[in-house]
Amino acid sequence: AELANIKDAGVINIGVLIDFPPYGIMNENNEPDGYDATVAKMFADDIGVELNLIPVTGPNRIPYLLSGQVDVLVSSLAITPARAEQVDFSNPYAAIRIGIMAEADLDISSADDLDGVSVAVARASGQDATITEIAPEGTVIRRFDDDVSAVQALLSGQVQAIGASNTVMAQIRHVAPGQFDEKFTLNQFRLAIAVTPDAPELLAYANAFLARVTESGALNEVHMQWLDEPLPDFTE
Amino acid sequence: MSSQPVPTVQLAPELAIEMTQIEKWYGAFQVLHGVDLTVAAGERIVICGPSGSGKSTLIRCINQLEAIQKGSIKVNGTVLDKNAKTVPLDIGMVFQQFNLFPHMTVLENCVLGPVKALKVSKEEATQTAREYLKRVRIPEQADKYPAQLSGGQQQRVAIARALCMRPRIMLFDEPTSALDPEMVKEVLDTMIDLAQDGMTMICVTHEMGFARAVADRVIFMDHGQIVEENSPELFFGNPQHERTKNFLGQIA
Amino acid sequence: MSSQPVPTVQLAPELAIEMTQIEKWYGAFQVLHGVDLTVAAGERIVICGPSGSGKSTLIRCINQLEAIQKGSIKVNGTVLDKNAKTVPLDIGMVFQQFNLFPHMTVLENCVLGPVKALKVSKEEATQTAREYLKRVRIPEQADKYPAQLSGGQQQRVAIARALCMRPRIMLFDEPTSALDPEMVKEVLDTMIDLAQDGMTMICVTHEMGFARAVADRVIFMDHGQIVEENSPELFFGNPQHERTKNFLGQIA
Amino acid sequence: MIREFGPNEIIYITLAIRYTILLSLIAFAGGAVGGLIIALMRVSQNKYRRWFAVAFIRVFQGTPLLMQLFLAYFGMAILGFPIDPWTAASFALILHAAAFLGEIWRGCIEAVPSGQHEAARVVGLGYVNRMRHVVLPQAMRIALGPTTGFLVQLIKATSLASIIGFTELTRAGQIISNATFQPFMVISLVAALYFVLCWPLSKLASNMEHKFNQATTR
Amino acid sequence: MYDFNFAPVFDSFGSLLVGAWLTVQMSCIAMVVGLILSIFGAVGKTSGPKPVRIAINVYIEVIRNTPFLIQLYFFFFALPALGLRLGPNQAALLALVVNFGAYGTEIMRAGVASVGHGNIEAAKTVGLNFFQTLRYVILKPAMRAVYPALTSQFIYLMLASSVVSVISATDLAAAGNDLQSQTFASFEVYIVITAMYFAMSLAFSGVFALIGKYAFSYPVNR
Ligand SMILES: Nc1ncnc2c1ncn2[C@@H]1O[C@H](COP(=O)(O)OP(=O)(O)OP(=O)(O)O)[C@@H](O)[C@H]1O
Ligand SMILES: Nc1ncnc2c1ncn2[C@@H]1O[C@H](COP(=O)(O)OP(=O)(O)OP(=O)(O)O)[C@@H](O)[C@H]1O
Ligand SMILES: [Mg+2]
Ligand SMILES: [Mg+2]
Repeated sequence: AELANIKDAGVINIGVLIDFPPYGIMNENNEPDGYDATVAKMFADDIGVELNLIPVTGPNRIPYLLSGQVDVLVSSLAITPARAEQVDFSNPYAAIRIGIMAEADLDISSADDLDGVSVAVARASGQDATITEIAPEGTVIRRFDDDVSAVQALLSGQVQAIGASNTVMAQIRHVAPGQFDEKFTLNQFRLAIAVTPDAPELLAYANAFLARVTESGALNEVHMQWLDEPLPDFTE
Repeated sequence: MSSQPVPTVQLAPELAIEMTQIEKWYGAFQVLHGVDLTVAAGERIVICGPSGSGKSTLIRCINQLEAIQKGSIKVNGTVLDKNAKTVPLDIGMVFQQFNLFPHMTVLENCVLGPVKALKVSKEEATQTAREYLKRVRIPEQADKYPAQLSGGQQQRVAIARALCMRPRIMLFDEPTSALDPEMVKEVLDTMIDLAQDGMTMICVTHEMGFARAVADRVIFMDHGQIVEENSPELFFGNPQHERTKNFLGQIA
Repeated sequence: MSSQPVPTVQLAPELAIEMTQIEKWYGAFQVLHGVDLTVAAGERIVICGPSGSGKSTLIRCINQLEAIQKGSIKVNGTVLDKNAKTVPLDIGMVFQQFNLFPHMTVLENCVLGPVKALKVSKEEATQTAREYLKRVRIPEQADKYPAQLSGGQQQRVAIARALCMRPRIMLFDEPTSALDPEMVKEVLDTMIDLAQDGMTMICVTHEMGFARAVADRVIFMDHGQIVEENSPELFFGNPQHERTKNFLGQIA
Repeated sequence: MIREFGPNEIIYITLAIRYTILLSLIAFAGGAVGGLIIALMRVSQNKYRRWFAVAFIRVFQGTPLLMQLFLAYFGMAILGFPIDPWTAASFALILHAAAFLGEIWRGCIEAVPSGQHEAARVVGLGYVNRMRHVVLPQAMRIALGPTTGFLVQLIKATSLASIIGFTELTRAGQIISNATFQPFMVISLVAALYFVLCWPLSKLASNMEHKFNQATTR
Repeated sequence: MYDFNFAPVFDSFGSLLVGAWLTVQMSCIAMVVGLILSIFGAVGKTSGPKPVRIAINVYIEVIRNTPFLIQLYFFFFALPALGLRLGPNQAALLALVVNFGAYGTEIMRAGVASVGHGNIEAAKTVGLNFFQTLRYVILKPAMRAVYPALTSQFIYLMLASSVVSVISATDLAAAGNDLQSQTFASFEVYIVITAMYFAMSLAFSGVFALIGKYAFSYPVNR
């Protein structure tokens, strides 16, 4: 919906993930929370409307946006050219690094080494897109509905490797210390707010909002709170 | 009321059923070939004949359970509408397989028609039902379910249920052939009893004892036609047609 | 071969069936109360009696369809094992409801037992089956399915199927009571025909004509006991027991 | 950031059962009404009604419920009729249930012997009275078993509503397993909860079928 | 209003066909194997010794009262811990077999029960043993009696198999999901695969009607 409609309605529907810690989680009160939700909150306050957080999943978040069930996605959506044909991206508000993690004794160091290796990814994620693009013909890509299933496939030995974000890789190290290590970095993704293509004013507003909170340091503070590190520099 | 004409005394016996040139097909198969049958009020008719000869079909046509393709049927002077969806209410019917409603008690079976179709009050219908159950000699079974009764008792409930509609004509389709030998007698006794009341009765049966005892006329059907028609004495004593002789020879 | 003893000529008539003090319960309900019955080879017995008196149960015990709790049964001189899971192969049985296999043609029905149980070759079994079908006068129905036959024809197939096993004893449980009057005759004729062959036959039936024509002995059962036992002439002409008289009065 | 799998998580998953139950109830209540209509149309004398019923049953039995849910929610919205998830889920589940129940009940209505219809006509009952007093009560007895059996399938099928954002039992399990990385604990709990919900119904269904069989085989 | 654009879907239609073919294969194998399982299950449950009956009952109750999705997770993620590692398609197939077996057992049991006791007694009187009776006398009429129930359970199974993509099996729904994540043309993809499922269930209904007509076409009374 366009900015004016949102202001008229007095409420904004924002889609967030709840199964992608720490960007999107379900908190102790069983409400959506995390870095994305906090940014969404700031955004709604900035417009001056009430916030309605709607949990979405990786595979269904774009249908949610395109069908108008949410006005905006702040759901760790990575900017990719294919997606940019469907939705409009704002300037980035976070960045994520995705890499390949595999059994410690597996000898791989680049995409070419993935030949003959089975790799789990979360379907419709940035790592899915990247691996599909760069992995050699012989790579067996196993797509699961979410990160936890992909991780489970790795832990249970159903796959040899996983394509995942740095935060997910941290969790793997936590549950299975020493068993797996990160082999190489696949890609850097910049995460952005997404709106439908027919809402240029909303998009412009989102960019202005991000500029403001970056300038004031508020966004950095939130990033520190959830990720324990400062907001990366997106200009590079 | 007084303006209505006083009914004239009828000279000829009133006709209960008049069937003229009935033809009936199941798809391409013709079951009835131009059957004519006239039944006077109060007359008692037995129909017999080999299996598949069209006996059931004939009596099912009388109460509109089957549509006919040609000919006409008059019941108590009124021509039946070929497209009618309901059956004539003054005809009662008793089936070979009883067809009692298994989810209702005997009394409920008897009361359903009068209350829903004749709009009789529940009390009145119940009272009538109890009378007829007494009549068929099972008043004490009123609150049982059909499955709790013997075959003979079930068939007597079916008769009572039909009577509760106070029909002027009763049709019976082999009412005893689904029964054990011992129970046949119970049901036949009930029917003979009814016959004494002067009710119009058409009965498909092979029970010669019954035919001899109550029938005014016996009709023999074969291949969808009435082949022979006579008083019971002459019919059994001196059958005319070869086919009838054969048939009687076999069921004896 | 020559070392085996030469079979001795039997002086007393060979016994086909010897039942001694049979007792049978269904749960707590006793159906048979110490029944004794001896049938000579070639003898033809008719069993009658009211519904529920245990007629079916008695003959089902003979071919092990029901287990007995007390007493013993000898068939052709061999004592039946109470725990056997299979039925004795030299006893054929014809049921009231025919029980033909609906998914097989008439011929397949007849051939199944001989081929699978007796290990006869398919050709031989087929030939035998065709002979018996001729015998029961329906050779032309061999390739039809049971549902395409009349009741009388179905029952004759059932008889042929039993005969194909070449049994020495045939049991019939009310083989005609599920039939239309006309078809009863067909089946009875077939059975009378078989009786002329000298096959041992035990038949539960209420067909007096049949009993008169072929039975060597008529047995009347009531409440799980054999009440009366006599030649057909004496049984029908001069019944001894009150219960028998009553019963005959009602089925007549 | 990893949550422990503790009492809070167990409560969260267990409470999600209310959506499963609510969705099942909606589907069943709506499906019962729709199914009765479809069943009656399916046995109707009027051939257009029969055709409609057949087409309806074919379509909704012939496509996955998952796709029906997706198209009802997102599809309606992109066609310009945005609807909330409750409406969409109710729509899809009710149509799904109506198709299945319609087909089950048609069989039960047809299982009532034609002699019953005839006897009812002979005592003068019209269509409505015949259905209401004679046919449907008997069909209902036959239907109880298979209907309860279908209800069990329906309860499990409501898990597909998570695709349009319902945090019912299955989805709650996924969320917690994502947060705790303890999928086995979560799956066992979810399976146990479904079992607790469904098993009594299955038992009921088989008991009733058993009873009915005994009643009909004398 | 949304602009429908089916071009990317039809460009990759081949991948959907590959997925559909796998769905057909898995469903058919699951049906055949599951049916054999059902027949033995039904016989075991009707006339097996008590421990067998109890085991079959537990199997049926557990499978029928838990979601298929959870059964899938179990076969894919938990079986490796027990030493059996199956690929995603194999695990999906096994789950389908086990699932169909449970429903099929109950259906076949009704079929076996519908074969008149008289027929079984008649089989005894012509000397057939237990297995011969089962094979020659019971099986065909039993299958005929429950054929509609079996075929609709099969269609239900085929449609339910659309969730096997959660364990990365590569069926039609998975092919659709992958295509969707590449093109983001979600609605177009969903519409097309829904139509494909519909076509498959119609085709199967047709095939079953044909099989029924030839395999179970003997005439019956009434
Ligand atoms: N619904 C039907 N469709 C086609 N043919 C039928 C139908 N009902 C009866 N018939 C045929 O019509 C003929 C007459 O049937 P009907 O039931 O009237 O015979 P019936 O004289 O009553 O025989 P029975 O003594 O066996 O009851 C039979 O050949 C039968 O096969
Ligand atoms: N499986 C069973 N369980 C309990 N009681 C049974 C069973 N089978 C038969 N009975 C009872 O055993 C008694 C004898 O039955 P049986 O069938 O032998 O009688 P019958 O003389 O053949 O009667 P009919 O002429 O009706 O065939 C009956 O009272 C019947 O109710
Ligand atoms: Mg008739
Ligand atoms: Mg008997």
